[in-house]
Amino acid sequence: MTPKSSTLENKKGAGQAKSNGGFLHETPLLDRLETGPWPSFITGFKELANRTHSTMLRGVLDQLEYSYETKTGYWKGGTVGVRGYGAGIIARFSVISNKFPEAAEFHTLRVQPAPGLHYTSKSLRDMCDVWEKYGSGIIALHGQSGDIMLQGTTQTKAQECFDELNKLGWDLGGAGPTLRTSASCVGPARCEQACYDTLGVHHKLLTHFVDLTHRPSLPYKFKFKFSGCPNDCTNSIMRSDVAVIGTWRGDIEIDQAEVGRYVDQLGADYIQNSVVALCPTKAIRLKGREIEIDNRDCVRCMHCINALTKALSPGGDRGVTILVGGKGHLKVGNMLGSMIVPFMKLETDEDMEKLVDFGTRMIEWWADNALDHERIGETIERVGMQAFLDGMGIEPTIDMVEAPRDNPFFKVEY
Amino acid sequence: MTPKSSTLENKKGAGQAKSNGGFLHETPLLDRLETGPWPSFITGFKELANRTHSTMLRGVLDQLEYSYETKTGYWKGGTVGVRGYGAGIIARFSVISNKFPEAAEFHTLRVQPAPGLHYTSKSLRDMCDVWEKYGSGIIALHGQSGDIMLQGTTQTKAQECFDELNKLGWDLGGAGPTLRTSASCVGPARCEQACYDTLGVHHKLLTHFVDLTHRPSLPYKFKFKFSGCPNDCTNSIMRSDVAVIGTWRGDIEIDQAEVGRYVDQLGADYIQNSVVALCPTKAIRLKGREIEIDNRDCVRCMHCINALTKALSPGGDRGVTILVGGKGHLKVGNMLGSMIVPFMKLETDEDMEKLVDFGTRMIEWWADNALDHERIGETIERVGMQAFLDGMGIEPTIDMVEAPRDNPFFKVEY
Amino acid sequence: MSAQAQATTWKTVESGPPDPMKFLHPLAVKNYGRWKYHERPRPGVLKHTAKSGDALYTVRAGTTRQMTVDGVRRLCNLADRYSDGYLRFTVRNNVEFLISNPGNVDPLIGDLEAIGHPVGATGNSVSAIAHTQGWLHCDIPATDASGVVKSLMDELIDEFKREEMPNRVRLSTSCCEINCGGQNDLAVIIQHTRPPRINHDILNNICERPKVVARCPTAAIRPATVNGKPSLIVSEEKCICCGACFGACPAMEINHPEHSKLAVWVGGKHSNARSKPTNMKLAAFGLPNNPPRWPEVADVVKRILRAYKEGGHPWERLGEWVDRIGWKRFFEATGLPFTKWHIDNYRLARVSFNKSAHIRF
Amino acid sequence: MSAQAQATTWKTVESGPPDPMKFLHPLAVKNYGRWKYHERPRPGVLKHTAKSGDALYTVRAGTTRQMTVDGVRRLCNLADRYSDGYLRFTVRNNVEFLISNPGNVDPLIGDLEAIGHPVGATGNSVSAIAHTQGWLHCDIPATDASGVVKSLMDELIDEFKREEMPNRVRLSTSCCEINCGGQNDLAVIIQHTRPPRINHDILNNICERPKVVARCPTAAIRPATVNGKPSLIVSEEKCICCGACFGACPAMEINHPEHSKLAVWVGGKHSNARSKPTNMKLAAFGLPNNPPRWPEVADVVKRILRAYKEGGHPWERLGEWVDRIGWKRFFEATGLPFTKWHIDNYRLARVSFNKSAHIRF
Ligand code: SRM
Ligand code: SRM
Ligand code: SRM
Ligand code: SRM
Ligand code: SF4
Ligand code: SF4
Ligand code: SF4
Ligand code: SF4
Ligand code: SF4
Ligand code: SF4
Ligand code: SF4
Ligand code: SF4
Repeated sequence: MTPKSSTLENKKGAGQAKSNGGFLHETPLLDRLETGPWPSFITGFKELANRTHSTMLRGVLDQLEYSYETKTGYWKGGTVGVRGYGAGIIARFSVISNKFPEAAEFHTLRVQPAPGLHYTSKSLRDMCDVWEKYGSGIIALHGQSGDIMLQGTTQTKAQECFDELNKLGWDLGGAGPTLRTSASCVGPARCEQACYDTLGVHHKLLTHFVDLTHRPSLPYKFKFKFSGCPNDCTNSIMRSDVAVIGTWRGDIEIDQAEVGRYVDQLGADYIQNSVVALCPTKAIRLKGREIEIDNRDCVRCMHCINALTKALSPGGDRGVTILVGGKGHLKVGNMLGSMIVPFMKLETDEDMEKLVDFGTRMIEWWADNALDHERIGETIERVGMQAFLDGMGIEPTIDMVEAPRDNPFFKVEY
Repeated sequence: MTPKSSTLENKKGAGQAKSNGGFLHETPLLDRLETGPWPSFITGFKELANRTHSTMLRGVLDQLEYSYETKTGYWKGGTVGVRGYGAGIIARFSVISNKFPEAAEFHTLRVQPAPGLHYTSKSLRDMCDVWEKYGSGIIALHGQSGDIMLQGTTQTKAQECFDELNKLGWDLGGAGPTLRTSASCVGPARCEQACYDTLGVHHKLLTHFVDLTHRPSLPYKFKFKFSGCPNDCTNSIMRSDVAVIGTWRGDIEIDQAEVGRYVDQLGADYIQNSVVALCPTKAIRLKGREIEIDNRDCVRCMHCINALTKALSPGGDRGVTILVGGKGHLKVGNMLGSMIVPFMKLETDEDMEKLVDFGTRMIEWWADNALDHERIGETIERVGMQAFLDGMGIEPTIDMVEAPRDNPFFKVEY
Repeated sequence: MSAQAQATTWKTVESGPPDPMKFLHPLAVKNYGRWKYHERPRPGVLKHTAKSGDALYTVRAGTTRQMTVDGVRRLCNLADRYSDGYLRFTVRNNVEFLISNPGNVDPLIGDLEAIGHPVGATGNSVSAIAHTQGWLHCDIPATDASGVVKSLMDELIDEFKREEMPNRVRLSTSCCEINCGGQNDLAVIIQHTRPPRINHDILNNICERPKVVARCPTAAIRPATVNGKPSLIVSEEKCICCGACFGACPAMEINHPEHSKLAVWVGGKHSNARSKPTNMKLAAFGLPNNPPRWPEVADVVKRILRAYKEGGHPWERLGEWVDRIGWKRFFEATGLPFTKWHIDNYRLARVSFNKSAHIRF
Repeated sequence: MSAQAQATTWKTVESGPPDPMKFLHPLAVKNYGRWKYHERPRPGVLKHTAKSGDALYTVRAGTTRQMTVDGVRRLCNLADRYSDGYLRFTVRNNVEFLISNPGNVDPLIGDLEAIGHPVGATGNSVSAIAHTQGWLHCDIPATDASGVVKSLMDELIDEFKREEMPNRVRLSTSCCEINCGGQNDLAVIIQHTRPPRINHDILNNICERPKVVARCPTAAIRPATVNGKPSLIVSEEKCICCGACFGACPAMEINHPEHSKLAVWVGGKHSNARSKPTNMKLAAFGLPNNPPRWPEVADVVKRILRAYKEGGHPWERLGEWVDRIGWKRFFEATGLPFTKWHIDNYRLARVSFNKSAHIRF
C-alpha cells in the first residue's frame, strides 16, 4: 500500500509526473502550472493519477483543463450523506458528465482534524490508506475553515469510507446551516503568548455541540474560532461568528534584565521607534534600560510583547475576550466581530460550562431571531445590540463600543 | 426715539427692570432667570416692555411664563409674507390666544446681515428704530444660520416694516425650502489665516442666488458657509450643505527667526509635545531652533500654524476646498460634509464664476434628484457618490475618501 | 398713510446680503487680507497685527443673543465711544468691538462689565452657548433654549472670563432633536422618549397625510381610519421618537412635559486642527426638563467640564481628550452611568462597535 | 462484503474533533502552556524555549494545499526521520515539523527542498496564500484559486523564503465574491461585473423562488412570468452583482468567462497588534481572468508588495503602511489608477468619505 520508497525516490517520481504518462489525456493549459519553483498541485495530481490509474482523477483533470479553456466551472451540488448525518459531505456532480463521464461524481468529505492541526505520521498514513481505497487520493490540508478535505469520492463509496475513517477516530465536519468545524491556533502547545488552552477549549466546545455540526438545524452557518491571544493567528475576528480570544487583566510581566539585554542588542532607538512609539495608547516608556508600562492605559494589543518577547509577557490573570458577529463579504460586506464579553476566565470546568452555556444561549437566541441565511452579526445589526444583550442577559459595558452613539434615535423602555 | 441716555444710565434702567414695574403681569418663574451673573434676556425683555408698553411683549412674556409652568410650547406656524417673496418671515400664532390674546401674533423677520456680521453703530441704530416702530423690539443677533432675527411683528405691519428695512439696504433671509442665509468667518477682515476672501465670496454668491433665497423652489433647505481656513470658525462642515473652506497648496511659510523666539519663549519641550507631537501625519520636526516640514505629508490641518502663528503661515498658493453634504440630526443623524472639490482657486472674477457655476449645477442636480425634504448629503448617500460625480461632471479623486471601498458591490458601466 | 398704501409705493430691492466692506473698520479695510499674526493680551482681548505694522484690538463680550433695541443701542453707544463706531458679532453671539486706539481697551471693558456684558470668550475659554428658539418662538420646542443657556452660563461664567481650559470649549443647546444649535464640544439637546400621540381631530384638516408618512425615517407611520375619518397611526415598535413627523404635521404631538428629556452630548468638533472633525457622542440622557434653572443639566455639564479641565492636555479639544483616555475613563472620570442605550442601534451602528480585542481594564 | 452491508455493521461514533493531546509532540505535552519565548534562527525555522529550559524547533515549509496521499506520505516519511513522527499544519496550509533534536533541522530542510517544499514563511516573510476551491471543486467559482496561487507563488517564492518585508504579509485568493479565502494584507478575489443571466428553463424546476428573492440584498429580484412559466427577473439597475442569488439557485447564472474579473484588495488585518483589526480595501479591479498564469494579477500584486517593502517601517503591516502614508501616496507608489468605483457606494459608504478638509497635495 504505502510506497516504501524514500522521500528522495518519491521526489524522482514527482519529477516524472510532469509528462502526462500514458494514462492521462493531454492537459496543455494545466501543464503550464507545472513550471516554476513553487510546488505544483497539477504535478501532484498527475503523479497520483498515473500511479493509481484513477479514472475519476483523469476525468477531473480533463474537466479542469476544460474549465481553464472555457473559463467556466462545471460542478453542481446535490445531496450525498452518511447515515444519521445531514451534513459533512459536499456533493459534486459534473454538469457536463456527457463530455467527461469519468468526472461524473467528485464528492468531498469534510473531516474534522484535531484542534491545532497536529498529527502523528501514523494517523495521517492511516487516513491516506483509507482514502486511497475509497476516494481519489486528493487531500486538502486544510480547508479554510480547518477541515481535512478528502476530495473525490462517489455516492456508493461515501458511507464505507466514512465508516473506516470513523473507526480511526475521525468524524465529519460541518456544512450548510450547521455549527461549523472550528480552528484554533497552536496556542499552549507551542506558543508563549497563549492566554488560555485554545486546543482544549476547542475540543470540548465542538464535542459538546457535535449534534449541531452534523444535523442542519440552524438559520445558517455558525463558526467558533479560538486564538490564544490578541495576535489572532486564526483570523477569528473576521472569519468566525464567535471569536474566543485570549487576553489578560492586571499588569504585563516585565523581566527588566531582558529589557536591558534588548537595549544592548537592538539599541534604544529601535525600541523607542519600533516599540514605544507604536503602542496605540502610548502606555509604554523606555527609561534607560528599563521599561515602564501604564497598565491602566494598555489595551492589550500585544505589540510590545511581540517585539520584546523575552522581556515581556501577558499578565498572570488570564482569560478570554469574546467577539461576536464576524463574517465574510456576502450580501452586507465584510464584518468584523465586535466585543460582547470583555473578559471571562476560562480555566476550570466551571468556566468551561459557562462558555458552553453562553454558546448555547447565543445560538438559541440567534435561531429564534434570525431570518433565513442570516449570520448572527447581521441579526444583531438588524434587531439592534440592545435586543441581543437583553436576549442574552448580558450587562452592557463601554468596552463593547469604540464610542457612544452619535444619534439620538432610540427609545428607552417605559 | 433712540434714548439718548448714556450706557451707564441705561444700565441703571436695566437694573430696575428686575421688578415687573406696573405694566407687566407677574412672571415668577421667568424672574428666576434674572438672578446670576450672566446677562438675562428676561431682564432685557422686561426693561423693553416697561419702556415701550408693548402689549405684544407683555403677552409673549405671559405665554412664556405659562410655557415654563406647563413645560409646553404654544406657537404654531402659518403664512406671513411680503410682496413677491415666498420666504423670510417665520410666522407664529399663539395656539392659546384665547388665554393670551396679546400674544396672538409674534412673527419673525429673518434679515440677512453683511457677511462676517460687521456693523456700524449707525446701521444698527437705524434698524432698531424701524424695528421699534413696527415690531416688538426684540432682536436676536444672530440666528444660528446667521440671520438678524427681528422677533415679534404682526401680519399687518410686516410689509411696511420690511419696506423700511429694505430702504435701509437690508433684505430678507431664507426659510423653508430655499437657499438659506449664509455665514462667513471674519476672514481677511481680521484674521491672518484667511486663505480666501470669505466676505467677498459670501456676498457675491448669495447675491447671485438671491432669487432662490426668496422663492421656495427647492426640495428642501440648502446652505452655504464660508470659512477662511480649515479651523472652520463657521462650523461649516456640519452646518452647511456646501462648506467652502480656505486652504493652500505648496509649502507652509516659515519664519525661522520667529521659530527661534518661540523656542526661547515657550521652550523646546512645549513645541515638541504640543506642536510637533500633535501633527496628525508627523510631518513637522523641530531641529534646534528651526522647524522642518515635509509638506508632501502635511494635510493642511492648521495646528502648527495656530500654535506658532507668528512663525508659520499658510502657503502662498491659496484657494478653497469644498465639502458637500453636511447637516444636522434630523432623520439620518448628523452628517459631516465630505470633500468634493479638493482644491479650487478663488481669486479672480473667473474663479468666482466657476464657483457660481459649480453651485448652480449642484443645486440643479440636487433639485432633479432629491426626494421631498431630502438634503443633498442624503441624496448623495442614497444615489451613490458615482451618480453625483457623473451628474456634476467631477473627476473622482482619492482626496474624496478616507480609504477606498471595503466591499465589492458595485457595477461598472458597460 | 396706511401700511398697505405705503407698501405699494416702495419697490423691493432684492439685494441679498449687504456689501460687507461698508461695515468694516477702516483698519480692517486697509489691511484686508494682509494680517500677520495675533496675540491675546488678556482674556477677552485680541490684538491683530498687520503686515503694515498696524494693530487692531478686539474686545469680546457676552450677550443674551435675545436682545432688544435698548440693549443694542447701548452697545452702539459703546462702539461710538471706543471703537470708532464699528462693532461686529461672532458666530456665537458674542459682540466684538474693533479698536484702533489701545487706550480704549480698558475703559471699554469697564463699561461693558458695568452694563452686565462679561468680557472673555477668547482663547481657551468656555465661550457663549450657541442656542435656539425654544418656547419663546419655535413651533416645535420641548424646552426653552435661552433659559437653559442663562442657567448654565451663570455657572460657567468664570470659565468664560478665563482662558484656563485645555483648548477652546464650545457649547450649544437645542430645544428639540432637530438640533438647530448644531453640534459642539458639549451640547444640551432635548430628546423625545415617547412616540407621538396623534391628534386625530385636527390631523386630517391640517396635514397632508402622504407627506407625513414619507417624512418618517423608519416607516413607522401608516394611513388608517380612526373614528371613521382618514388619519394616521404610528407603530410604537418602529418609532424612534425622532420628531420628524411633528415638523411636518403639528397633529403628531411628540412633545411632552414629562417625557421630553434632556441629553448631553460631547466631542463634536468642526475644526480640522490635528484630528479630523467628529460628530458628538451621547454622554448622558433622560435628564429632567426642569425649568426655570435645569439644575440637573448644569450638574452634568460641570462634571464633564471639570474632568476635561483636569485631564486634558494643551490643545486637546474635549473629544480629543476622550479619544486619548478612552471612553471607559471618560465615564469613570465624570461618574456618569454607561447604559445599553449609549450603544448605537441606528443605521450605522456597526461602525461604532468595538471590532477588536482592544480593551482597558 | 458490499458497502451497504458493511455500513450497517459499524455504529458511528459522533466524536467531533479528536483529542489534540494524542497528536502533540512530547515536548509540547511536557511544556504545555509553559513556553517562555521564541527565536527565529533562520527563515523557516522557529526555536521555542520553555520555562523548563526545553527547546523545540519548528521547520516550516510550503505545500500545494491540494495534496495527494503520495505527497502526504512523503511528509510523513520526513516526520518519521526527523521529528519523532510529529507534524502539523498552519492555518495557511504550511506544514510544520516539531523537532527536539537541533541536529535534525538542517537535514530536514535539505530534504524538504529536495522534494520541492520551499522552507520559509516565518517572521516578516510572505507566507503561503490562503485559497479556496475554484474550478476544481466548487459549484459557483469563476476562476481557479489553486492556479492563481501557484502562478503568484512562483513569483513570490523568494519573499516566502526570506524575512525581508516590514512585517508578516498574508495573502489570500478567492474564486467568487463570497471570498471563502477571507481577507488579508492582500487578497485576490474574483468579482462579477454583470447581473445574473437567468436560465428560465431550469429555474422553476430547481429553485425555490421566494428563497431566491429573499436572498438578494438589494431587492433586485422579483417574480415574473417568462414564456408563460413562473420565473424571476432581475432589475439591472438595482443589482450589485454580488452573486448571492447564484448561491441559492444555479439558474441565476452570474459567472461569465469574460465579465467575471479579478480584483486586488489590500490592508486587511486581523491581529490586534498596534492598530485595531481592519477590513481590506479595494486597490485594483477589472483585471482579466486569464488562466493558466494570470500575469496581469501578478503584476499588480508585485507592484504593491514592492512599494510596501520599500516604504514600510518595521512592524508596519501593509494596511498600517498605507494609513501612515495616505491612500493618495499608495496609488502614486503603485501606479495603480484611482477610479470613481474605488469610492464606496454601498450601505456604509458615507463612513468612508473624507469628512474633513485634510488633504495631501
Ligand atoms: C471670532 C470668531 C470668528 C467669527 O467670524 O466670528 C473666531 C475667531 C478666531 N478663531 Fe475661531 N473663531 C470663532 C469661532 C470658531 C468656531 C465655531 C464656534 O465657536 O462655533 C470654531 C470651530 C469649533 C469646533 O471645532 O467645533 C473655531 C475654531 C478655531 C480654531 C481651531 C481650534 C482647535 O484647536 O480645534 C482656531 C485655532 C486656534 O485656536 O488657534 C481658531 C482661531 C481663531 C482666531 C485665533 C483666528 C485669528 O487668528 O484671528 C480668532 C480668535 C480666536 C480667539 O477667540 O482667541 N478658531 N472658531 C469666532 C468666535 C466665536 C466666539 O465668539 O467664541
Ligand atoms: C431660528 C433658528 C434657531 C435659532 O434660534 O437660531 C432655527 C429655527 C428653526 N429651525 Fe433650524 N434654525 C436655525 C438654524 C439651524 C441650523 C444651524 C445653521 O444653519 O448653521 C441647523 C443645523 C444645520 C442644518 O442645516 O442641518 C438647523 C437645522 C434645522 C432642521 C434640520 C435639518 C436637517 O436636515 O437635519 C430643521 C427641520 C426642517 O428643516 O424640517 C430645522 C427647522 C427649524 C424651524 C423652521 C422649525 C420648524 O420646522 O418649524 C425653526 C423655526 C424656529 C423659529 O420659530 O424661528 N432646522 N437649523 C436658526 C435659524 C436662524 C437664522 O436664520 O439665522
Ligand atoms: C503557526 C501560526 C499559528 C497556527 O496555529 O498555525 C502562527 C504562529 C505564530 N504567530 Fe501568528 N501564526 C500563524 C498565523 C497568523 C495569522 C493568520 C494568518 O496568517 O492567516 C495572523 C493574523 C494576520 C492578520 O493580522 O491578518 C498572525 C498574526 C501574528 C502576529 C501579529 C502580527 C502583527 O504585527 O500584526 C504575531 C506577532 C509577531 O509577529 O510577533 C504572531 C506571532 C506568531 C508567533 C511568533 C507566536 C509565537 O510566539 O510562537 C508564531 C510564529 C510566527 C512566525 O511565523 O514567525 N502572529 N499569525 C500561523 C502560521 C501561519 C503561516 O503558516 O504563515
Ligand atoms: C471549502 C472552503 C474553501 C476552501 O477551499 O478552503 C469553502 C467552500 C465553500 N464555501 Fe465557504 N468555504 C470555506 C471556508 C469559508 C470561510 C473561511 C473560514 O471559515 O474561516 C469563509 C469566510 C468566513 C465566514 O464564515 O464568513 C467562507 C464564507 C462562505 C460564504 C459567505 C458567508 C457569509 O456570510 O459571508 C458562503 C456562502 C454561503 O454560505 O451561502 C460560503 C459557501 C461555500 C460553498 C459551500 C459554496 C456554495 O454555497 O456552494 C463552497 C463549497 C466549495 C466546495 O466545493 O467545497 N462560504 N467560507 C472552505 C471550507 C473548508 C473547510 O471546511 O475547512
Ligand atoms: S494567537 Fe497568540 S497564542 Fe495563538 S499562536 Fe498566535 S501568538 Fe500564539
Ligand atoms: S500591549 Fe500594546 S497597548 Fe499594551 S503597552 Fe504593549 S504596545 Fe501598548
Ligand atoms: S476660519 Fe480660519 S480664516 Fe476664518 S476666522 Fe477662523 S481662523 Fe481665521
Ligand atoms: S498644518 Fe497640520 S498637518 Fe500640516 S504640518 Fe502643521 S500640524 Fe502637520
Ligand atoms: S431646535 Fe427644534 S425647537 Fe429649537 S428652534 Fe430648532 S427646530 Fe425649533
Ligand atoms: S417620531 Fe420619527 S420615527 Fe416616530 S413616527 Fe414620527 S417620524 Fe416616525
Ligand atoms: S470563494 Fe466562492 S467559488 Fe471559491 S470556494 Fe468559496 S464559495 Fe466556492
Ligand atoms: S447578483 Fe446579488 S444583487 Fe444581483 S440579483 Fe443576484 S442577489 Fe441580487
